[in-house]
Amino acid sequence: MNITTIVHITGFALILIGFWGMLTQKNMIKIILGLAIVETGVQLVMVAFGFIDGRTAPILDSAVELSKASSLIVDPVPQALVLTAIVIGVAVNALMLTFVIRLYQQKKSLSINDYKDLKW
Amino acid sequence: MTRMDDLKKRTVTAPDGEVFTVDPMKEYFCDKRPEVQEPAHPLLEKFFNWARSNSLWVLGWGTGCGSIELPPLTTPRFDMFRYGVQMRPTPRQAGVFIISGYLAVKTLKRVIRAYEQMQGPKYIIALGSCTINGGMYYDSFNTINRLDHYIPVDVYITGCMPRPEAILSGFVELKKRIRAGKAEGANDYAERFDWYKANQKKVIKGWDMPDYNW
Amino acid sequence: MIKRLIPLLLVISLFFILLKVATNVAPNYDLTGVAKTYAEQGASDLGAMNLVTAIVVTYRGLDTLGEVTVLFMAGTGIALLLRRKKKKNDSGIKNRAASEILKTGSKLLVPIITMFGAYIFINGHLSPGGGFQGGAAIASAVMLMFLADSSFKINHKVFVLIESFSGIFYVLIGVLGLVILGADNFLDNRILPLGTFGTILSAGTIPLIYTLVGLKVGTELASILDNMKGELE
Amino acid sequence: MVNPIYIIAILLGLGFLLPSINKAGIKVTVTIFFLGIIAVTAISYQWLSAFLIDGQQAVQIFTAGFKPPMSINLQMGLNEAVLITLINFGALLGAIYSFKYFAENGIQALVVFLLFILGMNGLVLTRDIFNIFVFLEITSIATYILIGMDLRLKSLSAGFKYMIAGGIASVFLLLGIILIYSKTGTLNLDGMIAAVSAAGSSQILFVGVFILIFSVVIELKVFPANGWALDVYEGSDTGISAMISATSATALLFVLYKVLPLASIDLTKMIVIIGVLTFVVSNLFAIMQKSTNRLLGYSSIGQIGLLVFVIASKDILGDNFEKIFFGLLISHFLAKAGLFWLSGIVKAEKIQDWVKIKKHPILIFMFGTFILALMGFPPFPSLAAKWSLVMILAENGSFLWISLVILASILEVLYLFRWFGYILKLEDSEEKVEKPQHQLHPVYIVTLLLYVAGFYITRSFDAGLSINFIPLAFVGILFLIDFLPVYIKNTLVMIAVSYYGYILVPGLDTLKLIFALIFLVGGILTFIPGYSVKGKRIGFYPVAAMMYVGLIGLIEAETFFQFFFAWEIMTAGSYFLILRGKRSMSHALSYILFSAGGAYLILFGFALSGAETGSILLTSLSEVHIYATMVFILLALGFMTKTASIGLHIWLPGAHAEAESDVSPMVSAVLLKAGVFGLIILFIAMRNNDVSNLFYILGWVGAITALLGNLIASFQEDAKKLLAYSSIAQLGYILFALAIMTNVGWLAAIWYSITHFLYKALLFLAVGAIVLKLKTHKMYEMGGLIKKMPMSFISVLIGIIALSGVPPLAGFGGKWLLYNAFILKGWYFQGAIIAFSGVVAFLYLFKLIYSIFLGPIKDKHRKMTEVSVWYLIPQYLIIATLMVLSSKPRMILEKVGLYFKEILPENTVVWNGDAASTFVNGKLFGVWDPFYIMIIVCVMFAVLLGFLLFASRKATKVEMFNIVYSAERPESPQTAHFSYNMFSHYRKALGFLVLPLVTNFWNFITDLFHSSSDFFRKFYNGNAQVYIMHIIGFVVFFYFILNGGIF
Amino acid sequence: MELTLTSRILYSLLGLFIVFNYGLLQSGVMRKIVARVAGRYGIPVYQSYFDIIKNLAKRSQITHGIMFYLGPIFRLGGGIGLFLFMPMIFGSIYFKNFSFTGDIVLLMYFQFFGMLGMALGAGEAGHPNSTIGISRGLAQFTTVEISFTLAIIAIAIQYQTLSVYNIVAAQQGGILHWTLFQNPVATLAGMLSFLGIMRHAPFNVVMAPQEIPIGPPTEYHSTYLGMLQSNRAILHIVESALFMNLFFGGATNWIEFIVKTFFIYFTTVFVGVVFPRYRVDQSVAWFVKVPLVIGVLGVIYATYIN
Repeated sequence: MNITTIVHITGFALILIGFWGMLTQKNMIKIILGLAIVETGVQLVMVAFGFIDGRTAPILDSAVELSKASSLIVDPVPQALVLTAIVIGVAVNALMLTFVIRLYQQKKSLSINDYKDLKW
Repeated sequence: MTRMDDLKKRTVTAPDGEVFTVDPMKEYFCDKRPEVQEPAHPLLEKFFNWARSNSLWVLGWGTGCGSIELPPLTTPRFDMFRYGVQMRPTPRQAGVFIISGYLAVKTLKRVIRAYEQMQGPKYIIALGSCTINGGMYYDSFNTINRLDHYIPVDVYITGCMPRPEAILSGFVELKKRIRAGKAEGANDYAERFDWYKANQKKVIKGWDMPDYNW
Repeated sequence: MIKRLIPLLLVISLFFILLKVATNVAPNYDLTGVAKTYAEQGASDLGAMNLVTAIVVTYRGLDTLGEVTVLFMAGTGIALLLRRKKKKNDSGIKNRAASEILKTGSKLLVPIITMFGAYIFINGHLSPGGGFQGGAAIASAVMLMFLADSSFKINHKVFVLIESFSGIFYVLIGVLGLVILGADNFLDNRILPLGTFGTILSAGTIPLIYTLVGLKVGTELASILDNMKGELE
Repeated sequence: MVNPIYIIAILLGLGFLLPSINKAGIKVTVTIFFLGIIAVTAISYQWLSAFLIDGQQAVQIFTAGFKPPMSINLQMGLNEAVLITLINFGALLGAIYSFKYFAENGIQALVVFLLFILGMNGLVLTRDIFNIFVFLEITSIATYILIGMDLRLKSLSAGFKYMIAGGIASVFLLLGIILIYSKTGTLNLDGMIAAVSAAGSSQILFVGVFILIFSVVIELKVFPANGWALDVYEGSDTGISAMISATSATALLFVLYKVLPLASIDLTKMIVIIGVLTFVVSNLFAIMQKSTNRLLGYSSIGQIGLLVFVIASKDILGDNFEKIFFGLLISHFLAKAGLFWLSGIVKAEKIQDWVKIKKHPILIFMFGTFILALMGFPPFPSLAAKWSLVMILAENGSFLWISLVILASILEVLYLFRWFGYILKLEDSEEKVEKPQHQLHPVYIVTLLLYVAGFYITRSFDAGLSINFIPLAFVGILFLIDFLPVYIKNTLVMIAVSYYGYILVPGLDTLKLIFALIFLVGGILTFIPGYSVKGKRIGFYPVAAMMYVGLIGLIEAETFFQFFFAWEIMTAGSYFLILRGKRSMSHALSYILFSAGGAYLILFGFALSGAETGSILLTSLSEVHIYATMVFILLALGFMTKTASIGLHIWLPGAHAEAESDVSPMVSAVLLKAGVFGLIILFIAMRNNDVSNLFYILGWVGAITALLGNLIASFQEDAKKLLAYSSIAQLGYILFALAIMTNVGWLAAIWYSITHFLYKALLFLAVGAIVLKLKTHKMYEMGGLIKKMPMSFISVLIGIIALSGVPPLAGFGGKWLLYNAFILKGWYFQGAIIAFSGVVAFLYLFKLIYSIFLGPIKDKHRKMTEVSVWYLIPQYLIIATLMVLSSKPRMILEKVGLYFKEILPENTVVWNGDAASTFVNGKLFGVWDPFYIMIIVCVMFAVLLGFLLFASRKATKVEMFNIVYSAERPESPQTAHFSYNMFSHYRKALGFLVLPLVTNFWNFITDLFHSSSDFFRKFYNGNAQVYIMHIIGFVVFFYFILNGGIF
Repeated sequence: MELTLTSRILYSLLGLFIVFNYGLLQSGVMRKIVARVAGRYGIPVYQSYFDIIKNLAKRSQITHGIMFYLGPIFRLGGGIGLFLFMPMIFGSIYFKNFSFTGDIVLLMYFQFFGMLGMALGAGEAGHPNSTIGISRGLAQFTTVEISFTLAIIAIAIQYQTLSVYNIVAAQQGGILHWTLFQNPVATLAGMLSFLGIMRHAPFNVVMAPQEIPIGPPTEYHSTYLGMLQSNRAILHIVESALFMNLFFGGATNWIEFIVKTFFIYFTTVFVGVVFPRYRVDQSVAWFVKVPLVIGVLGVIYATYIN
């Protein structure tokens, strides 16, 4: 059980927990939180995929010899991707919460079951 | 709408919205008077009369109780067919009208209509006493007493009721009259049309027909 | 029962999908593909110590531009969605004043946090961090001020201007790459000299871009906070 | 060339700029906003023209000065250029449509819209998988904001549902990206595709690719993970819905196109299934839909499903993929955008409320254009695309897909045309339609573009090159000059038809000549009554001309595609014509449903044939052997829907009866012959293809059609319905005669075609004119009109004598030929049925002429006058023709016989003078001397008439009640008119033959579809959480199928 | 040897004269026979002459309109036309009439010529009973035609021709060559339809004198009626002759013609006095049962022996 596996499993578990929350919680904010948990899980998994046991961060400072950099650092790409993913996730979550605020103002309810006017 | 109203003037709307009046009495019926039909050339007329006398088509309509005596005529015992007498169901084709017995005013109206719809030359055989003087109904309020005041009769057959034999002899008598060229009832009706009409209108209350039924 | 059963079934099914991934993950032992190229050439190509920054700002600069756009758009959208009616009645509920500790603490901390944020984005190419992180730190300073002082208002005009122009400059820097270096050099950091590896003024436009991003993110997040903090109706 | 990066730069730069120049005022902002969009549109158009005109090669644009996989690269090729031009132009129009709405909501809306465009451009251009994710998020977030910004409950809840779904899709996408990256080490699409195909089987890749592609598919709103999407379409502002349906769907489709090469064959097949399923199910659910925008949403999703199917079938479609994809996409794009915009202008919640545009011909025209384009009617691009799609699918033996695509297309026809029917036929509402100019202009433009695109795209198909667009252009001109008074347009149309005939006729062989004459002469004759109409008769001439263009196109057609193209034009034109009738809504709908169904069967048949022989010529049908039976059945069924054979006939009576008075002869006498023409083409081509059993069956079908048609006609009270059923029966004769497949049989068929054209046109013109004048169809409400309309009476008299087959008129020729044909063929019992039904015709013919003209005249008709002279002129022209043909049929029949002699040498007719005779083993079989018979009958008639007139010269003319009525008189004209239920005794004896089994069957089918639609659409119960379940369930379900089990 | 047109017309008129008189007399004789069977003396055999002359000699006349004329004209035209298009005497160039202009199909459809005209004329008369009669007549006639068609198809199969003249020719050479013996089933079907065509009892509900006073000709009288009667005389003989030609070997001289047509026509009279009248729906249904089956069997038989 190395650290990658632990992070992987944590990530997957968060994904499942998040989905469980999304599927069972009626409160819209909780559903958004569920989605946020899923996102976090995915982000963890992403980072874990770039991780190599025993290596250092992809910063070529004094700890890393430039010529051997490729054998000393972990994969920088997933980290770059996660950065983007996090920012986008934040944006979406903020927007979703905004929608919830506006919805709540109209119906004074946070239950997802109360917003079924559009159907069939 | 009662039957009387059927012939009253009415306002109708055409499909294109035009509103106009319809007068059924004028527009549904031909209101022309009958005319005297001149016989053909005497020789030809004789030939025609011979044929007419041998082809007597009787309107199959029993107007009164006497009509009970007509069906036996078609049986083997009397067999009127051998004289060229046949029944026709429609006045258009019939030449002989048998008024069989008493004639109620109500029936008279129909008789007149049927008679007028027959094509000339046409003949009328009046059957039984009632057609002559009203018979046992002479004082009835709704039975006519004398038929030839209303339509021209060619042959009267007396009796109450006359036997089929008597009717057969009536046919023979009619044949003789036809051959002699005396059976011109249709022309008589046309000539004295006003007189007949007046008589008819006298007894028929609420005359709601055109004056002549073609 | 059934209401729980279906989610359960679905989550179990998802579990099996993820299980398949988990059981097949082989630990990496070496860098492969593009990562290896980055590791080998990144420093010499772009002159940035922080490879993640190199990737974020230059190699995958278009992503970052998009990212900034997303955040900008989220801010704009939230402003749009939470827009207030023109006639605002100020005589509404008075917010309860913050505690003395918070007030004092914030006065102490806000400048430090802001400075720290600025440090993060200015040093983005040298050390962990960058425009987004720095921006977020600055925004947290603004948030602290909101918490400390209920009547605190940000200067919208200034914020908007900062937001706009940092964005525009970012785009312009990208376009400068096209103008100076050629059709394939959008967002190339090499329109400025790469400088000495490992110093602040190195890695071409990366520090500049990260500064702009930092400003932009900071103001945007702050605006979002401002919009979401209430006072509706 | 302007670097496409500038598109991104401009949009982004302006997006960032706009908030800061808020102070400058809304006008400046909006101007800048539009300038930006125009600029990017111009850039994309510049690229498009470079590719199209200068033949430029696709270019790669790198960023940051590095080559992929190190940096992100963009690709600009023809496909991309087309798409971004489409998207940017669509967005420009959308912006024009919506800018006021945006401005009302604040300057931010403009910014978001710019970034929305940016996102879509990026999606199309980028070749980097993670970049796709970023642009996808930009597009999605922009969409969320645009949906929610008006702050209505509807749009907010729809937006929220969309966000949840989008959020799930994006986490799946991220997961997929990282899984694939972990195995391939690159994010560049091209590198990834190469690496995936090189990697062989890897479980992680398997899951990664699956999740990646399914996340894109979910974004594409496929069934069943699309409940949220419908709510979005319904809940959002129409301008936004238009953008979602048109532009962003286009960009997303292209994303699918880009990532699909990653997929394994099995996964691709799965996408194929999902696409078709979406197309079918969406259209099925749509048929019960009443809400305008939701209906459009269903339709959108259906169309996108079809496009997903096309993309996933790319390998099968090969070289034609682009044309098919763009053909369908452009139709969908323009039409759906147009429809949503129109919906926003009309502001009608329910589709029934659209009736308020009834008074606005331009809106109706545009609406019609859009729905026709959606369904794939000519001349729109989707026709050629669908055509090619089916052709290629058939080549690959994908018959199931073809069937499903056809089924869904028919459902689409059902709800779209029903909607169109509502517009034209429901009770007019008082509501006014406001027509804001800035909103209308985009709709005008897309309408125009649809035609332009139709022309160019149809011509880009090999098959489309041969289409003659000039007549269609004439139809277009007619639409433009529709404001002119009737007599000008009428004259113009007649001149055009004559001129077309003048240039067309000399080059035709006998068979085509006959049908060309039927169509052209029929056209001219049936246009003459048009002069009697006052006013403008908006919409009549273009659609009538359209029908005739289609008919003539059939004559000219050499290839399958030309034929099909003409067939669809004709169908559409005739549908609009029929729809003009007062109570024709449901009948026109069933007409178009059957016609469309028939057309699709024809398409299927042609496709099968093409698949086997590889040829596109109509004559190549003769080379079909493997699929001969199928091809024959499909084509025959297709044509028989038009000829209304029994079982497929239920559309005809209503359609023909409820059409306008001068339209009935067009559709009955002329249009039905199109089906006959098709059958003849089919039979000629496939006579030697071992389908003789089918001919035998068709013979029976024809006979039974004839019998039942005539029987049902006898029980009609509606004059035009009676004639319509009579047409069914007459077409039954023709089918029977054709199926005999001997020379004399075909002579009979041709003769019937000609004479039926003449006498049915005559009867429909005469009866139609009377119906028009009397304002009733019911025969028992007519009566006695002979005195008021003697000219019409003579027409009808000649018509019924000709129809009944009584010598000496032309109808007898048909009977005689038919008897000879079926006895020589040995089809005795079918023949007996035909003979019997010929006699049954007397029942309704008598009823027709008696009930209308004889008997007592009704009071309200007493002042009736003769019908318009414009109706009488064609009638008497027809009578003259009939008389000539009756006495001298050799003129035509001999040529026809010779023409068919090479094809069908059996049982020819030998001519001797005017006499026709048939021979068996050298011995005389049958003989017919029409001229002699005509002379004898005429002389006899003249002598007897003379005698009678002399004998009854003194006859008294009497009136209608001078009848012996048991020495009474009738109460009213009605009592003396024995018309209603005239053949009750016949019904008592033979009524069991005319039980409405077929109608019940089709009712059952439609009920089945409607009730299943109503039942299954409850699946979308409006709860966002349930939608989440749908999405996850959708993913796991297909995952397990693909995986072949849980592990 | 071919006749000139003029002489063909003259011979045809002569034939028509013979048929007309024979028809008048024959109907007298038939009625006489019926009367005698009933124990009556009966009408004179020449009664029909009186009736026709009388009708033509009627002095007054009405008309319901121009179509009213068409009834008698078409009716009589139909009878005469049928006569003209039918070969009367086989082997005689004089009484072949104009049969070369058409075949059995022409004759079948020419039957409708009269019916149609009568229907129109009666319709113009405006009497509802006429129309009722017409509707019944047409309805009944449709089903009558089924077995007739089947019988004709059987004959056409058997003799490989539709030409009546050739059909007769094929039956020459002895009594056993008649269709009656060659295909008794088809003959039976044909004769059953003949009952319907002649409209004697049990198929005379069309006229139904007691119910809808004689149906179609209700309004016809005088000259019109005379023409109708003339047609009746001609038509009875011509229809009988048609069946004679089809099933009973035709006739080579007038004697044979008279004998055969007499007996053929007599069958209808015979059936008529034995069976009571059907309602129209009953007769329609009856014709699609028994004669239809027999007709089908006849066709099958003809196919089989051919």
